[in-house]
Amino acid sequence: MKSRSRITLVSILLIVFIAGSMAYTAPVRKKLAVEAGRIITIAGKDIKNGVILVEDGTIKAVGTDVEIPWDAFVIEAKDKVVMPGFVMAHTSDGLDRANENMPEVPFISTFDSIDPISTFFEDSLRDGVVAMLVLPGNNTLLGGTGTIVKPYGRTVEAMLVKRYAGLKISLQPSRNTSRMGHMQRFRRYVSELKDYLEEYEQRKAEAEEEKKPFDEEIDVTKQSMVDLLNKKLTAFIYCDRAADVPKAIEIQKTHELNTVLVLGPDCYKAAGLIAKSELPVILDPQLIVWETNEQTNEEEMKVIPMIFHKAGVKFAFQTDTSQYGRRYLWYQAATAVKYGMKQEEALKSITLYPAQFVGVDNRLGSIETGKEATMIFLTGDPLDAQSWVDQVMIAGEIVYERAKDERLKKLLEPPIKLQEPKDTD
Amino acid sequence: MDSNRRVSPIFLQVKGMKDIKGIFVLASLFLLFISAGAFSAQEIAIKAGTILPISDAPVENGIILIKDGKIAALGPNVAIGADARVIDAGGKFVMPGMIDAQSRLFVIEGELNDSSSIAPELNILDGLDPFVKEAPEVAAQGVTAVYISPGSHSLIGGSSAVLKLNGSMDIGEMLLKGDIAVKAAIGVSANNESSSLGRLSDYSSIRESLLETKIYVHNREKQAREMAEYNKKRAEYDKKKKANPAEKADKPKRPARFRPNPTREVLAKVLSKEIPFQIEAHRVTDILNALRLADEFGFTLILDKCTEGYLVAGEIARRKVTVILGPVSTSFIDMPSLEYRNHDIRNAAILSDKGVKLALGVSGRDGASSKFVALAAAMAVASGMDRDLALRAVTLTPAEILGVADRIGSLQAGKEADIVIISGHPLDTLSRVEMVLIEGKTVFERKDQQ
Amino acid sequence: MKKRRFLAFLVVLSSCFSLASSGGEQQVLAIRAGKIWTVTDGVIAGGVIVVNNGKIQTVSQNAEIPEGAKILDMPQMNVMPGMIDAHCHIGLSLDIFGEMDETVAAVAADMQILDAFNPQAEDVKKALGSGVTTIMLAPGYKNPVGGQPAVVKLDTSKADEWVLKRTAGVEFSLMNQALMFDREPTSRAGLVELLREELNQGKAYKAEEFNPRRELLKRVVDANLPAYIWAHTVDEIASAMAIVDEYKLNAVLVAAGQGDEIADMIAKRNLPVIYSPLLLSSKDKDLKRAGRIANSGVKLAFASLAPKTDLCDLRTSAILAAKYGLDKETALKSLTINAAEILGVADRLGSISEGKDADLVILNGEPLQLTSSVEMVLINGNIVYQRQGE
Amino acid sequence: MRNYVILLTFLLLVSAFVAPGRAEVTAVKAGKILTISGEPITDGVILIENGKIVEIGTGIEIPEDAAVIDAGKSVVMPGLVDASAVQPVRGDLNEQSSEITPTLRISDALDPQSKALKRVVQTGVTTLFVSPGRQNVIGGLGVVVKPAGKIPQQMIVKDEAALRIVMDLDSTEGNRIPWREPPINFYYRRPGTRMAIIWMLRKSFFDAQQQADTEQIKDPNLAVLSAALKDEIPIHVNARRAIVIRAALKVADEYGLKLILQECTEGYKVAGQLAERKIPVVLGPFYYYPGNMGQYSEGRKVNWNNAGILAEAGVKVALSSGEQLGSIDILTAATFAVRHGMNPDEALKAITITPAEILGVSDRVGSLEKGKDADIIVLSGDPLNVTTRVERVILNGKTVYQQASGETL
Repeated sequence: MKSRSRITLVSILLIVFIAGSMAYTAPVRKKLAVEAGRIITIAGKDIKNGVILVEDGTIKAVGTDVEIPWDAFVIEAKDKVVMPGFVMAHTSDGLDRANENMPEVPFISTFDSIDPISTFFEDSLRDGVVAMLVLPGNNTLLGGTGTIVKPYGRTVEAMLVKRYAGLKISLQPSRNTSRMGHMQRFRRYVSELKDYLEEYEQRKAEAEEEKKPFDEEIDVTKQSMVDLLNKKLTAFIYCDRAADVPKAIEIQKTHELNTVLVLGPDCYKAAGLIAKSELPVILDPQLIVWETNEQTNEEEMKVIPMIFHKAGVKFAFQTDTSQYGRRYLWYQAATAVKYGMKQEEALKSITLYPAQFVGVDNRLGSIETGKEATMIFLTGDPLDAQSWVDQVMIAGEIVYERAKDERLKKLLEPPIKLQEPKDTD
Repeated sequence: MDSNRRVSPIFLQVKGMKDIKGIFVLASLFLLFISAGAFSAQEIAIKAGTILPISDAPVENGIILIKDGKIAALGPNVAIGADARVIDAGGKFVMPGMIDAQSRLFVIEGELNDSSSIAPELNILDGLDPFVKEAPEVAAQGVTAVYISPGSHSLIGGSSAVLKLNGSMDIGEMLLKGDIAVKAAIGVSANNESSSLGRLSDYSSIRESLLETKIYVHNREKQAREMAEYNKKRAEYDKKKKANPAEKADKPKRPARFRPNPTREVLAKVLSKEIPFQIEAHRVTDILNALRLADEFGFTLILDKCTEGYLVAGEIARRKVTVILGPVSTSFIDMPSLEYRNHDIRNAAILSDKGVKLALGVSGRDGASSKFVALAAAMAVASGMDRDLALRAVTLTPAEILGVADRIGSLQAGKEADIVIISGHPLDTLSRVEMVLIEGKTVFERKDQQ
Repeated sequence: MKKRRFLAFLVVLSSCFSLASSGGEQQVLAIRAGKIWTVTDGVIAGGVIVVNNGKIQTVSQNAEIPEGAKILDMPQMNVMPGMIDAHCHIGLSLDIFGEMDETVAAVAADMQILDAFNPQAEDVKKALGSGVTTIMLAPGYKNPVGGQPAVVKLDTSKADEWVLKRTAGVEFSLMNQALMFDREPTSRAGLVELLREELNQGKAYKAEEFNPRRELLKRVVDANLPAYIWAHTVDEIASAMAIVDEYKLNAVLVAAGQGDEIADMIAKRNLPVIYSPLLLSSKDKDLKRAGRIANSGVKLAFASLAPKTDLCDLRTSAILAAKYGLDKETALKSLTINAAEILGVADRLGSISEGKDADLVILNGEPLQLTSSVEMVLINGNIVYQRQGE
Repeated sequence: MRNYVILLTFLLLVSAFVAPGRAEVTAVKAGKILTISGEPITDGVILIENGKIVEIGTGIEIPEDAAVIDAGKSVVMPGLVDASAVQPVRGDLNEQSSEITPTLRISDALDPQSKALKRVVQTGVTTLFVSPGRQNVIGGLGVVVKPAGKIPQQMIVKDEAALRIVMDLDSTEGNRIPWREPPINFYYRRPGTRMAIIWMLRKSFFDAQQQADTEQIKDPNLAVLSAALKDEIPIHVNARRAIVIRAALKVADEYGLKLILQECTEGYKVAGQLAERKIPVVLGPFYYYPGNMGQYSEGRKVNWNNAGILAEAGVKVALSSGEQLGSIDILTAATFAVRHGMNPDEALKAITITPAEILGVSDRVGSLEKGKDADIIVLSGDPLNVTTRVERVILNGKTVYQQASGETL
């Protein structure tokens, strides 16, 4: 407890400090020109010694032969690698609690629970993440709706990218229930919802018939599920184990939902089914699972991203804080590359693909003319453990500078040399 | 055989795939190809030393002809097409694939029941994991179909299903028939403690829910009548209106909408004999209670487990109630357990002698133990059951009890070609399964390790 | 087939009457059977066994039948030696949650299982019907040092002579089940440490200091009393072997489920194995293990661990093992002579040969046919079980 | 394909076990050999005989009967040494019946079939230090093992390699103070505070000292302790927070013990002292905010560069997996240590030779030198790159793991 409050205090100060410093170092300029040593556009080929022209926070031009207007403010990054910021397509961090106790609460929203000063956002910014979809956790059948935020801003409103994005469905049965009951619960909810809509339409029809004014609104507790059924929302369906995947696909088919599958580590067994269904996928943070070979009794390493890659499935990575590598999106991508995935593809699944899955690819996910000027400046190759995020630009505004990152200094430099107490006895 | 196991799932995945990496297709097709006879299109002829059709008398040196997954002809002299693939099982036995009527295969540990005690609307298919590894081992012992029903920790656990072990990893592909029966359990205690009061409450709460269902059905019909009434009136009203809008006519009132209740709907099917009611009962009292319920509500009763059945064999026989009996030996379950206190290995023998129609199940500790079906039958024989009946009790009888006898359970023209080729008589435990076909596809072929 | 059984039944019936009339004692009995499975020297087709005063006098193709001998004539039947269950817990009248271990103290060396045995118990009578004539009555595996198993014959009618060995050895357990969260030991390392301590004490025991427990352990350390060591998985067996090497014990492995992984080492130390019931496992991999162990030269016997599995399934274990790679002869031996040798009663039991006890099982089919059922059981030449015809 | 691969690996493993006696020569050719002890060798060859390295360097002629493993352009380095590895043990890691169990040998409980071993070897670890769990003040004797062998006796490199002492609060876990109830089981008589932990430590060493002064020792526990007093058995002390580390140093001074510190989350605060006293440290797993990390919540004041700072100050630093089996292997741990400021060479030493020295087995493992065990790993590239993978693991001259193409599917 004590420590957390201390951390939060520090981070408040820090954010205030950063924000303050921003205020005069890098005011939002109309015209910007980034001179980068290497630009990883994701959209197309990498560009050596290119220029990115930014106007009012959107990219006007990218290339080597872009001539810089006289009035543009030039950002020197000749020794840097510039690429679009990372996007988290699914996370439940940054909330006080991820799950509600009730099994069916589609009406709640993470928007009301996101904690702007949670260190998670600060860390994410430091690690080059520029947008994340915060969804409820995996323990609730109908968990609620999500919120897309950027990890920068003092209030949720300031952080907001999209308020009403995605609805979380979890097929993992909650304690002392079974998968049978869980599925039945879901079916019953939907059938009751459809009954409700039918009656609603009926009442509406009657009202029209009798030329009465009809002002009845749809029940707020059902609204989000209704939106899900008419494709206004995307369903993020969590599959705990491979056995849940067929059911998720069945749900998607029967109700024709926009669906993204959020997979547990066991789901690689169903890679074929998923490929057939052509649904987008968010992999579990654990990318390597071990399986005992029945014949030889040996342990075999299963590299999940490779299995899906070979099956032709389009996926995005996610992170968790349980292990220090895993909490970096770039590390997840690097792991995939380690076992034979192409670097371009790996990078796509931490930038463009997640942006597509959460529906912000019109703004984020790549460096293209017309997209938002949101990019990160790296000291080296993105998948090299030795390279750091040096600067982060969100919509043409530099919101993070490593040189001014007090926390990072604290975490890396030795404590101020004070006289170590000598034992006196 | 390995390739065989792996192939079929890949194949199933490939089938529907639109944009697929060419290599992937080729590779899997190639694998498919080497797993010979996987094409059901081709005509297959099995020359057998002894055919045990189960439905009829054994045929010596007979031939079974298979066309697109079904048995086309069977007998001592059947004409074999020129292009037919001939499997020579000379000197070997050929029999229909066996059925484990009390299987736990594909079941996810601890998920045979939900928390609620009366839950007939649940479906076992939602609780299965098709990705388990045991299935091929079981198929390799000549078991081609398993019957899986919910557990005994709920009074009414949900509906059951019969799956085929055709090596698929898609429940849909494996499913032979769903909603076979609604599973209930009387006097089975989760934690080995049992009281006569507990039994009473079990019995009465099942009875109560059946009674409520009767009421529910009554209301549903009443409402349906009202609705029809309303529609008629409404039609007239509309006609009038159309005729002359000016005329004053009072608009009929729409009756309250009827909310169908899934729980009751299922039990209604049971009462109308659409679905049999499978009641697990061990002790005499429980068995008698089950019979009493059947007498009162007239549903089709299947007695499950029926451990002390031999003590009331007459009662069971008199009512022509079918029985899925198991385990034959207490070695299959964890002893000492209260329900099995008076277990007697002669149970099957006595019941069948009394003329009860019974199927033998393994009801083992785990999924893989479904492979012991033939073993269970042999045990029953050792304790006095008739050989033919015992063999029938793991093939045709279960198929009949579960209502899938039109498709599996015996070797007859028109039935699905789920066929097992064995080196010796199936009841001789030491004889080895040589080959297993399901709907004409080879799912197992023995490669000699020695 | 029914007819055959009925016939046999008649024969049996008649003969019993005659036996009964003359009390069965001091009585010469001749059994003429279709097949005699002597185990030690092959199968005799259509042979005769002459039993005199409870012992087998002669067994051969054409032994002449002495005057006044009662004759059991059953040409359809197979005769085999009474089966020996090398480890079971029957007759202890366990209730539902019954325990066969005194788990209060980790070391219960001086407890004799026979004191808890009820010769009149229901399951003892049942056991006879399964063709088992001799059992090793053993405590369970929940104590590091479990107590003293006994070898008894199941013909408990006569008060004397059915107990072959009151103290057949000492039971040790290196299984994880011997660990308890609130009793020493709680860890595998602690378990091994504890056994060392006990054995060291045994070693150090001097005759003048009177201490039955340590005296017993001394006998174990001096290897004149066998140690029956429960060990299932590889690490358990490994620690067992370590202990055996350290103290030069005369040991027998009980359970030894995964023994096949290191079968060669077990064979090298020629440790016999009392294998747990095959029906407890259902994976092909596990079912093959028993065969692998025996085929690498380890002496194998089977246990039913009844009531954990039905005593009838002692034979099932052997048959399953044979199905999964054990050769038939060894399978049959493991039910009879091997078990007798492991339990140290081979001089009296385990085969049909001159001079041995007339403990015979008569089946209506071959012993390794699961479908063949036990028609009659004799112990010391007395019929103690016969199957009712219907 | 996969079956084939399985078969292959299986055969390799079999070959790893059969007939270690015969003297067949194996030669490993590699583009780059990191010997750790000396300079890197480019295009070098390693000759292996009877599981030992007999030749290493450039321009060595390979006997024609030798089996040649051509690693091509790959990088070859000594097998990694994990000085605080996951325990391949089933069940409880501590004997809970007492909090002082010096005689407990974890080697008695090793499980050769353990999945953990089979996995860890695939991450390039060829030598592990396995010690009793964290829940006793004096837990018992640890053992150095190699992850190959069918029974423990075949795995052990050095038994009784160190005595485990835990001064962190873990050793109070699960303990209850009897309160308004009779103390029915032994969880009631174990320490509940750090005061008690340290007191028990003092007491047991005091007793040992007393005994040692008198005649030969009866109590086997005290025998072990006095052996430790005489520096015959090294002592591993778990201490995360600076205050605990200082306490450990105090006790060490009182009894003249030579310590090896484990975890040392706040070691950077006392780097000077540790360097001064030449106390080596085995750093545990690295966390961002141990505050959220359950049992690691001690030592919240992390410094990501803990390893770097300690090494800078001249402390002998080993990086370990902290008795955990995660997807993060110690090679990656070293990589991240470098990211946070450790010197690359130091980092590589910290997972090879340094732990070997700390465990006292540097005569056999930890570097590629003539006469040492042929524990070699072949890497696809620079060891300190996260996209580098372990291609092959050679243990005692036998390939025990090979990363075949397409294995990942």
